[in-house]
Amino acid sequence: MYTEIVMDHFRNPRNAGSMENADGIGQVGNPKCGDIMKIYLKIKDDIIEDVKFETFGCGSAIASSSIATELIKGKSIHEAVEISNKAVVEALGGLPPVKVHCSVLAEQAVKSALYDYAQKTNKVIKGLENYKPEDDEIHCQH
Amino acid sequence: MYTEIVMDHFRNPRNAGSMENADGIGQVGNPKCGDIMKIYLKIKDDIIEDVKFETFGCGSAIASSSIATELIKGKSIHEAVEISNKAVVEALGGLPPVKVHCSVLAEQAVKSALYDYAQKTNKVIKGLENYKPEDDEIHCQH
Amino acid sequence: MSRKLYLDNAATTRVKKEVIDEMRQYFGELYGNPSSQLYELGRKSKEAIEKARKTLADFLNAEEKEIYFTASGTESDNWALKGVAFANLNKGKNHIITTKIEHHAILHTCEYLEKFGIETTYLDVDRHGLIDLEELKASIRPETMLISIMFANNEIGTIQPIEEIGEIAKEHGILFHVDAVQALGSVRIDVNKQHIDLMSMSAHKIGGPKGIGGMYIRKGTRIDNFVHGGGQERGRRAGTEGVQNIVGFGKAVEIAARNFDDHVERLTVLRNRLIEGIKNNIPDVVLNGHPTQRLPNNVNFSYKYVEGESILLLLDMEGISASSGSACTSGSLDPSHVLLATGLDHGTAHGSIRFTLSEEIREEDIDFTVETMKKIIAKLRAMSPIKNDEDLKKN
Amino acid sequence: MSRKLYLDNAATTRVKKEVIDEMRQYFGELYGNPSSQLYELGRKSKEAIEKARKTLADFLNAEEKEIYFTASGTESDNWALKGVAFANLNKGKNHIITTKIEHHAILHTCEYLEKFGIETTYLDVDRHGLIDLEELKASIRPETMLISIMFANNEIGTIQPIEEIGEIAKEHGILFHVDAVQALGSVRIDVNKQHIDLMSMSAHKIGGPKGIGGMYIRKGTRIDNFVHGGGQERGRRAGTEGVQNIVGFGKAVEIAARNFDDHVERLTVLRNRLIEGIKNNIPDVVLNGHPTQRLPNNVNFSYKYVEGESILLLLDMEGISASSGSACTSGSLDPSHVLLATGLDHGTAHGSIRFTLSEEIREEDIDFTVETMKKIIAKLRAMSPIKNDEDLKKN
Ligand SMILES: Cc1ncc(COP(=O)(O)O)c(C=O)c1O
Ligand SMILES: Cc1ncc(COP(=O)(O)O)c(C=O)c1O
Repeated sequence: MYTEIVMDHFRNPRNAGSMENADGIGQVGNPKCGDIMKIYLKIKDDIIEDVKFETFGCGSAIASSSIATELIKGKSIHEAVEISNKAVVEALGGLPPVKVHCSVLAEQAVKSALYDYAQKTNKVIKGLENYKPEDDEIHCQH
Repeated sequence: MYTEIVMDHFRNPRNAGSMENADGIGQVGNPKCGDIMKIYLKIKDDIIEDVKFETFGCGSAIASSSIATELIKGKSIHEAVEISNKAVVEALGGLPPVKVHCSVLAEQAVKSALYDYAQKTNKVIKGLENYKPEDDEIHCQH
Repeated sequence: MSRKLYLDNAATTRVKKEVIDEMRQYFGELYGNPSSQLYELGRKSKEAIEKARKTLADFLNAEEKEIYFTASGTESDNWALKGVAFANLNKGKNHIITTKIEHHAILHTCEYLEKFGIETTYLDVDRHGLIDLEELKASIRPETMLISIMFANNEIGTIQPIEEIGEIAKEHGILFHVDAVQALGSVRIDVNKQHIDLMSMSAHKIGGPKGIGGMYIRKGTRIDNFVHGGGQERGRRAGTEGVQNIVGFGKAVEIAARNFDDHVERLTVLRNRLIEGIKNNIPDVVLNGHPTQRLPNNVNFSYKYVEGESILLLLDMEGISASSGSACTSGSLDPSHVLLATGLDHGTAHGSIRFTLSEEIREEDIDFTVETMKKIIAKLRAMSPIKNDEDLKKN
Repeated sequence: MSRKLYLDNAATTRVKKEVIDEMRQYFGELYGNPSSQLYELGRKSKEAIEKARKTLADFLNAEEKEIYFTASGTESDNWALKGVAFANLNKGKNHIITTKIEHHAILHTCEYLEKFGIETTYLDVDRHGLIDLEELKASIRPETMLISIMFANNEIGTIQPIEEIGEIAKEHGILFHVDAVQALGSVRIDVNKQHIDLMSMSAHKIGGPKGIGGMYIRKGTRIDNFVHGGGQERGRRAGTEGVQNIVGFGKAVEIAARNFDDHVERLTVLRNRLIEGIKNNIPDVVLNGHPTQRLPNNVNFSYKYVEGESILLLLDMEGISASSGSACTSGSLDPSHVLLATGLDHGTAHGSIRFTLSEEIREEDIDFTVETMKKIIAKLRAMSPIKNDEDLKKN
């Protein structure tokens, strides 16, 4: 059902946990849908120095969060905002169709954290000008 | 499906064949229904000295004919007319429900042959006064 | 009566050894529910089903997602008719066209559908069991939603011109269902070339296990589900899958595909030998079905002046298993509706025997069968009150 | 991860060795079609079916002619609902009463029947999954033709007061159908004492093969056939019988009948040990289903702040197979309709795991399961953004 990469990230999630004094925090999803992702960013000179995630969700939700943190760690915020859910799916070697929404959630969790950082620091991140956190809530596909 | 007695009479039918110069001949059934029985009687002093049958029909039709000829052979015509389909079924050790009509046919074939004898000889056989061969045709149960 | 000769392979077939071997582990170690995708045991079962599905799809030139597993050819027939009828309920489409010689799974379903306002036209067949394409065309109405015609008949083996029928259905935008239960493995089936939209199959007729059927549904076909419930078969046919049976079905089809040409050739030779043998050795017989457009394993004769059940019983004593009429109705007193539809009189129809061969049969078995039949028919005719065709036609 | 622990016996069970042994010859030598009564091979198959039928009848205190074989519990459920509904079509009876926690075989069939003008009332259940008999009585209408209530629930194991429900149905002259797929072999069933008119069963839940179901129909019950065709099952359910599967079903029931008391006692002890173990070792858990009126092998807990699929995947890595929600809907993203009906919030429902035990399980397996769950839940909770019930209730 899941690729080896998904299972590896699920078994040994990278960057799991919370972070004190994060520069940006984003949370998307809700318990009703069965998926919540929270991303913590530590940013210095527009570079993501550290990242943590907490996820309530299925195996692919955890794996998507884990790989997303790896994809953005060390990148600039401008690079990070470009990470799409497709990139997450590719990096995982694919996701079953019913689980693709997990990768969307991961993309949005990152954007949400970057948005939080932009708000707090009054920065403009290209690609986030029109971002509204509420829009991001994907509706439960039930 | 069939009892051992039925199978025995089917395998080795008694009194099968036709008869020249029979004193009474009866035929009942029709090809449409898949059953025809023809009984030939040789009668002397009201005693059935010899009997033959010809049957087109299933295993139980042949067995019913065979056992019916045994039941009446050597009997007087007054005894023979009393042979009911129940007697045939009993003598066979039973018949499957869908095959009971074969025993009815056997009873009627005997009656029909006796009637033919009575007609030819102007005799009255008690139990056959109101017998009309046509009535006897049991309708196909299809 | 040393060797047993099973000549009733249209009723059912011996499960092939390879099939049993393949099924075995799905009884034993691999017993997972294919719906349980989150552990290996469940996934293994699912994989096994999908492998079988692919085997069937490849054999029929279909796509995998067009193949569904059911519990029998009968269920597939029910699904096709009821599914299409109910999908069209109250939509002005309430007419089905079928034939007088279909299996009861079709005929009794059509009868049942009358209570839902569905009307059925039953096409006649000629002496050989073939429908008339002109009659088919003439019976099409604006309300016609479905044409359901069997590929090959189970009693007399006649093979219909399926591709031509499919073209007519397609031209008129009418769905075309084919009962291919007897044809599978013996006739080339290509659902695209033959314009088939729905097709019924059954494993136990081709060396597979009993109680498992197949259904082809062309993608995009509007058809209601027949069995509702869980999400099995992509949500189209509910009920925990008989995994081991599906595996067996797949294997049986794999073998059929592998041996197709050989099988047809070998059986055709045997069949013709039996037909010739009976014709040349027993007087007053009538071959039922088409002389050439017939299943490679089907031999059906009427033996005048005698009745079928007696023949079967005597055959059984000689170790030969055969059938009079269709298996499903043996035990019934009615003469076969198929034989009557070909124009046989009742009396003659009552004296019909079907032999259906398998690859286990050898030439000497055929000759033994002919010899045995010769004796049996002579014995029964000697005690029959019917001596000629005039007697036969009475009533 | 040496030993594999299969704790998903409500999804399906390992086929018992005795069952496989009994089935074997019906694949091999005894492959006759039970409809072929005129030769021995056919009669042997028929006898085997009738033997199985008697075993089921005896176990349920029913008569043999009240037992029918189908392809699955799902087919039996479909037959019961559609058969009764269609038998009453246009007769002023168009109402069914069932519950919110039935299997999808019932719920989706009721939904489908809407297009035929059938209305269904879905009874609520309480926190423990029990229906309210007063609500049942209040929902009866003059048009009510059928009450369909499951004996025991497949997810949470709750056992309904079937006898009382049967009495209510009887008093009102309404047919009573019971889905006993999960109850068979674990709860005493007496169709007369419990006033059951129709009942669904499935072999693969009790150590029998997959793809074979059973149906009890009280004699005299007005119900349409569901699968039309040949004369099998006394003309009530068409399709060549899966003889080998029926034989296996019969054997599984024979074993269940023989071991009944032992089985229930042994499993109840194990079940309680697992329930206590989880309660005492893992914080923030909720037992789903009834504390005592529950299947002897069912343990269902919600583990707050974590999600079920992740738990299952981690369990699988430790060699433990279990289920979140019902097998049929795993793979779906919806939380279980059963858990929601008992009043759980969505978030908590998402974190539910069902363990269903078998006789293969030993006490140390239970303890291993508790230990494993303790570690898994701790690991997942450590990376969960939900920390308390307030978080859980958002949205
Ligand atoms: C309560 C209940 N009813 C019906 C079914 C369906 O039975 P089957 O798996 O034989 O289709 C199941 C099993 O999934 C069940 O648990
Ligand atoms: C032409 C035809 N259709 C349908 C069926 C029914 O298939 P099954 O035996 O799988 O129910 C049969 C076999 O009896 C058949 O010969």
